[in-house]
Amino acid sequence: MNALNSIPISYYLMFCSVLFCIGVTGVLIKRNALVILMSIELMINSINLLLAAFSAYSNDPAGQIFVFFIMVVAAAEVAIGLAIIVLIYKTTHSIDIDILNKLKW
Amino acid sequence: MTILVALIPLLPLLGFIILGLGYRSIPKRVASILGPGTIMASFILSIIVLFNYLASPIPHPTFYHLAPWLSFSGFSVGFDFLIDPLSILMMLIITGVGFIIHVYSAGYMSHDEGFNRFFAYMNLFIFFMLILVMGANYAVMFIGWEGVGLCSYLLIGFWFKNQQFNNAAKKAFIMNRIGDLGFLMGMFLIFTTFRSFNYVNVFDQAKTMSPGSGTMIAITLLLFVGAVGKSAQIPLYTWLPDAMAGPTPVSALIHAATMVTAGVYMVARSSVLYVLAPETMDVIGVIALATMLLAAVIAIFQNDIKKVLAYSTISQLGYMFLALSVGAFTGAMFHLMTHAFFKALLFLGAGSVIHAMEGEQDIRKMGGLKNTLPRTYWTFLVGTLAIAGLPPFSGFFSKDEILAGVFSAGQSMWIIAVAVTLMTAFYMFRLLFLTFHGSYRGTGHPQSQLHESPSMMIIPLMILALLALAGGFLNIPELMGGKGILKEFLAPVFADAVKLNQAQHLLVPEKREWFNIVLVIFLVLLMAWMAYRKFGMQDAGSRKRETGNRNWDAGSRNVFIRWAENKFYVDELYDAVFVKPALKLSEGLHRFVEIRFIDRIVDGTGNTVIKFSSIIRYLQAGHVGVYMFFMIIGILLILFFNIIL
Amino acid sequence: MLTLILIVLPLLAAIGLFFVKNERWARNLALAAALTEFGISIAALVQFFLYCHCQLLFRLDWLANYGISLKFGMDGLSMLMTLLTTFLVPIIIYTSFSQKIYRVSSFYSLIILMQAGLIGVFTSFDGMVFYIFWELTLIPAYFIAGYWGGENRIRITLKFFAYTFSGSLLMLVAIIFLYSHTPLPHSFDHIWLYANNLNPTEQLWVFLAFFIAFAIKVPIFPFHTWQPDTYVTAPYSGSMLLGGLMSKMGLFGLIRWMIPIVYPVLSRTDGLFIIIPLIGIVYASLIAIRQDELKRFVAYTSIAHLGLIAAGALTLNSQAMQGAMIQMVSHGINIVGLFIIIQYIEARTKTTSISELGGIALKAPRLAVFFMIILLGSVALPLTNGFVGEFLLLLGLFKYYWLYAAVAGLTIIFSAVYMLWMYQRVMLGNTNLVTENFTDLSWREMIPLAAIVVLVIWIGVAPGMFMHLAENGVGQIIGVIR
Amino acid sequence: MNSIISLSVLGVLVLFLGILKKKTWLLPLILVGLLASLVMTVLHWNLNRSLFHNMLIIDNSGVAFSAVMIFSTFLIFMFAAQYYRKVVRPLDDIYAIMIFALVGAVLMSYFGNLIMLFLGIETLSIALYVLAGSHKEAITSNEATLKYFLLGSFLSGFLLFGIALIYGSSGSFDLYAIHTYVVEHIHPGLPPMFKAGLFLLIIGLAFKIAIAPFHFWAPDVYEGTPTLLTAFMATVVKTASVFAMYRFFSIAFFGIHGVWEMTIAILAGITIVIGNVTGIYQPNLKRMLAYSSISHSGYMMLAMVAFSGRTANALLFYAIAYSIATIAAFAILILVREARGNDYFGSFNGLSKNNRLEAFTLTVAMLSLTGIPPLAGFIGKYFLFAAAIEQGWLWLVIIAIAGSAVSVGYYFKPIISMYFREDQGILLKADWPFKIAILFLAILIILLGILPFLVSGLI
Repeated sequence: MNALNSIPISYYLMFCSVLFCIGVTGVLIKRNALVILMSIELMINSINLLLAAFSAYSNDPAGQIFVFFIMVVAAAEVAIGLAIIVLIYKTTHSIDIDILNKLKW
Repeated sequence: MTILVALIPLLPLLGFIILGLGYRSIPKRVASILGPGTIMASFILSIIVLFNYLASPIPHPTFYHLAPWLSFSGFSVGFDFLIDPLSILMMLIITGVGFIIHVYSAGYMSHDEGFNRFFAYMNLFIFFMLILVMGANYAVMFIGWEGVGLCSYLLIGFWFKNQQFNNAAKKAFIMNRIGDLGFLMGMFLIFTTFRSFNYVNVFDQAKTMSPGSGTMIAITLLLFVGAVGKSAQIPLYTWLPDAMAGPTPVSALIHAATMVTAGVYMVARSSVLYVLAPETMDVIGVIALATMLLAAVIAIFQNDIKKVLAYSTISQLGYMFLALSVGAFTGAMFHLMTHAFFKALLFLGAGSVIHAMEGEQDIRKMGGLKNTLPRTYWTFLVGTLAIAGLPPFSGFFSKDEILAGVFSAGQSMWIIAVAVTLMTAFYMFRLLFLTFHGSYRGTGHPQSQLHESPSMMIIPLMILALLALAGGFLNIPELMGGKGILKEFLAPVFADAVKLNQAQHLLVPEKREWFNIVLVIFLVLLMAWMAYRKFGMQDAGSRKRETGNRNWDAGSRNVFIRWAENKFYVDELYDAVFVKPALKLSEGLHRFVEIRFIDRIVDGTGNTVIKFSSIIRYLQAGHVGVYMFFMIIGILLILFFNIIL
Repeated sequence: MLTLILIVLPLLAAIGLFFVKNERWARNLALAAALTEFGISIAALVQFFLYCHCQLLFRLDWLANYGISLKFGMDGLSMLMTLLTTFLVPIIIYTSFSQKIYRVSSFYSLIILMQAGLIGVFTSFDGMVFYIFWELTLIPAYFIAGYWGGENRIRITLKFFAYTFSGSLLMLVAIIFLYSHTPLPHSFDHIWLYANNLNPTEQLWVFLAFFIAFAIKVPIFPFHTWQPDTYVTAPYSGSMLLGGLMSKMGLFGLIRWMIPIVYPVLSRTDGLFIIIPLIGIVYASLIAIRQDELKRFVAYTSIAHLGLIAAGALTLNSQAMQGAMIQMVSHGINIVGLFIIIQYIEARTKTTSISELGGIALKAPRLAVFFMIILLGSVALPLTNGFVGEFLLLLGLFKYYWLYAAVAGLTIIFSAVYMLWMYQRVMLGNTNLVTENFTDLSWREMIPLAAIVVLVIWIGVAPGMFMHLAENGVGQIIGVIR
Repeated sequence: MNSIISLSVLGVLVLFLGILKKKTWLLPLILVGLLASLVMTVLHWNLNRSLFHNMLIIDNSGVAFSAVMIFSTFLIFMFAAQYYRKVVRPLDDIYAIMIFALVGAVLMSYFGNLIMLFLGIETLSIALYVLAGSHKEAITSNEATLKYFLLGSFLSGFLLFGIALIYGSSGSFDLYAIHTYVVEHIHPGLPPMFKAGLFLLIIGLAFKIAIAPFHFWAPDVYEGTPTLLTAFMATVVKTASVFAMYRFFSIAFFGIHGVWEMTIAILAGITIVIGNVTGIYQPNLKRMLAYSSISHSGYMMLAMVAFSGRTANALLFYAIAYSIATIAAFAILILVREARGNDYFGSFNGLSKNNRLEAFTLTVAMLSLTGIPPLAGFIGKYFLFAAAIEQGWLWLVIIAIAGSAVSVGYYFKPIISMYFREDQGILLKADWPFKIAILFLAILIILLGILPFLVSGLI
């Protein structure tokens, strides 16, 4: 606990924000659906960490409980996501997101 | 009495309604009774009204309120009639002459299939004309004012198969409308100044106003614009000659005897206002002189029998306005009356000639008709002498009175007036001689086949001839030991005007007056003689050498004459200055302003949106990456503006 | 109560008609409904005169917490307009019988629906309810013009709808804005709206919003370009509804809703806004001269006439307003008459191009007479309905500023020019191939024209009753302004 | 609360029926179940209480909105039979997932705690990802689901980040707790971290509501998704998210309009412009409806911007008016697609000849969406405009009416095709419950326009 407290909260904030931004950048620059999925996971995990930190600092369990919720939901989301990607691969034999632009304008 | 007075205009209206509704079913015989009958009836009624007026111990104008018309709080105009000497005189002229002409028409139009329609229109015209003169306020006068315009339109275009006639009719109506706008504005100004349209109220208040005030001048000028349109003065006179397209009785009734004199009546009616605006009087004088001169000149060079009479009408109307401008209101009315007689007579005579010649109107193709149409000839001669102003015919007295008035007002005007008198004499005698003297130059039928018109037409001629002969005695000037019955009769109407009249008139010694009279008579006779020398003995052979008079043919060497024959190209001028530009403008506005500008702006807005849409939709590129990119930009912007700033 | 019946009856009739399958039934029912409506409006008129001109008021809360209430009533103006509507609609329906129409039931149910909307507009005394009915009339008009219309109707009617709808939206904003500036508790009741507390700039904006909305509807130059095309493409009944009644909605709004609310703008701008319709008068008259398509011709003439009415109303001068109200009635009657005649001509000659016609008067004297009388009405000859209104309008304008009257007075000359020339080319002259076997009017055809002509002359000769109604209407408005 | 339970149970039941291969019982059961839970929801009226330490707050606005959503779902299910006529396999999975999505939506309308909000949103979204792709063999469907999934999870990341930041600064997920924090810190001013959280939260919801510039998914996904489910997306999802946002502004962020109103206003303006202007160019009705729904979310933001006691009412009415009109439009769309294979405006030509009822319904729906009185859509718009003008957002209202004027350009396309263009002579075949449903919708639209006080006075 003390070890945790010895690091100021702002560090956590910085760190998580950086992680989050890395995730966002990954989503933006990658064209591969799987990689994008992973980047999104990265974003979510940075948030988890942030929440955990906050709850630790404010001695309030709610944050950490919320983290569990997020994990569950994220898992579900990933499951769906992978299913979708498989589906796409079946039809297009590729998981490049730019192939799919029938729907536009 | 009210009923009687109301009946005077209503009877002709009734006639119109009956003839109009049954214009197919009613047989001609009935129509030829009904048409003139109603007029006769209202003529008799008018006479009763006259005696009723004279009979009353102290003759006074009477005011009849028949029905409300436009009336609400603070504003009331009713169908009101005013019976005073002026309106009585006009009523008598209208119904009297009208009746005679109706009778004549019954003969003249007998072969026309539009017989009933014709009488319906004629009755309607009489109705409106009576409304015009009987009305007790300007609004009611305006009803008649526009109504007679309508009837003249209908009757000029009576033979509507012919588009030329229709054009003439349209021209007449539109030119009248131009005048009417002026009249309307005048009315509005009267209302805004005096808060009433009633003659009595208006004049009573006007009397208190100082002469020459701006409003007064404006009012009188605006009203006069109306008169100019209606009485065919410069610049709105060109419709009258074209109006001859109508049947000849129409020309006689509307375009000679009654309607065209409405302007004169209106000015005389508003004499109080006019004497309070000397400037306007001068304007009227100038226009009158110019008109009578121009018309007379043109008349000399016309070869259409009706056109000559038309221009002479214009110049005679000029006479009347001249009289008004010098304040000789009685003289104007007097001349109006006598002119009604002899001009109607002349037109009907011309009609009889045309009737005999089966529609031929070119006097160069006539001649020597006095043997074939003797009665027509004699009556026509009376008319000519009357208009030429030779004693003892009516024209002499009326013209003399006007000339006397003009002389006392100013020598220069007098000289022009006399000049016009002489021209009048000249072209009238030219007309007479070319038509009736010399030898027959007709192309259509040999002279032997020509026949005198039926008595149905001749009797009216004779009655009118009688009037033209005797009409003058109604108002023999004191100079000749007369009492001036008409003057006394009309005196109460013009009393105020005479009292208020500023223009100082120099006293003219009797000797001088006599001299003038004799001089004029002598010169007129001279003119007659000249005309006889020139046109009196044209024989058939001379048609080749000089059809009528060669040097007066179009394309002759003398520019002035060519211009005169072409009426100085005024019609062409108007056409070029007003008609054509208006049409061009209409085209241009529609094609360029309407379609290419206003509508294009409207459609443009719509098209711009669609264009914008066709561009903006490319934002929806279809690539997830792009969407994410835009969203991130959005997020960053929002955070930037809200957190950093 | 009668007022409510006047609105509800046609609504029900319209719904009922929609389901009538049999064509003949649909026709007769529609006519019957319209005539009943006319009868009721006469009853309303009687009641109006009997009971001290009380506004036959009906009031019912609708959205109480938003200050909207169904408030209907009749003052002189509403009465005049209602009578005009209930008089014209039967005529329009009757004349449409001779037309070839498919989907009869929908056609007539739309016409009756439109009537309901019109009466709602003319009798509502609540700003929002007024707006609702205002829009309600637009839908039937759009469908009538679009579904039964002529060539490239789709583009034209969509333009018509979008244009007028945009104008109305402006008005909507203006009304709501007014509402938020009414004394507490806010309300759309006309008295509240009259008693608004806008500052001068807000007044100007509200004025502009209203003015544009109404100017588009009337239409007033330069917002008129939708109108000629629409008149041409719409079926005759549609053109009659548009020209005879819908245009009056705009003027009505001008008089009932715009002037009493934002009249200070008019006095402040010192007649600036009167110039716009004045330009319109001259402009439209000039254009009308050279139009060859009869409906288009009528469209332009009506722009000119309506411009005069608008100009007169904007002078805030009692005579002019009185004239405006009378002239609204007269114009409605005359333009419908003209459209009926054009319809008859087209039915016989299959053309509405002036240059192809001629000499009809020879073949059809009856038609010629009716045409001439209605024509005289619209050139404002004394003793016809046109004159009464135009006279008062010009007088009012003259009082306001003589030059305006002079310019507006040009219509007296112009109307003579274009009307007579048109008449000459259509009716007079000799017949040609198109018109040589032109049959005269049958009695059935004469009935509506006769009704119209009777009114033309009645209003012209004895306008007493109409004057009285208009006076009452003017009283309401002037009362507010003073 | 009951409704949440009952709906969940219903979903499970549906799945069981699927296992038992009782295809024919499916829809009746669902409709009855939905009605039942609708009743249960309504029974919560005026019972204002919060459950599980403010995890769920049951108040009238929540009840009303969840009722609206359940009702919309009910209507959509009315058309399910017609839509899936040709499909032989039991559709229990799809129906069940729809119901679960509805549970998520209801959860969103009751949440009193950010955790509940998150759960609601995710339940809804994940279900929708599946539904969007439920047309497995159609590539457009695949594309739709992929786009929706990627963008959705991406944006929910931001939402979460926002939640985290708010939690970090306020130290709680509870709306009221956050409100107390806000009230304390309103002076001297909220810390940037909190503000950032607030806006990220708003953005997360804005994505679900499809507010520009977070609207890009809507047109593509709508077009690709099976029509029946598009209707669900366009109505239930939007309603739920809008209400969630409202709940934030009315409880957690109450009293700090100054912070967010201008942002929302600008977003609303952009949304209205983009939605309406782009809508004009669309060749087919489905995509056009997508843009229409975008523009309408813009209009709803008007009510947010002009936040007042009446906002909930205005939003509720607008949501209802919009939902029923949109559902009606989609219903006709289903028919036309079935009969003519596509939904380009051309395939509506002459519809009014043989299918008067269908044509009439679609016309009413379109007019209502345009905002023509006396239809529900107009009243809804009026409430929004009135609120906005009273709060002095004149420029925004001007943009809004300009948008409405433009919207005539596309809402009238189907009307013109159905009435003014010549017939193609194809007859639409609809079974009687379908006909009754659309007639009911048309009448409802008109009725709400004439008697708006039925709804407008509720909350």
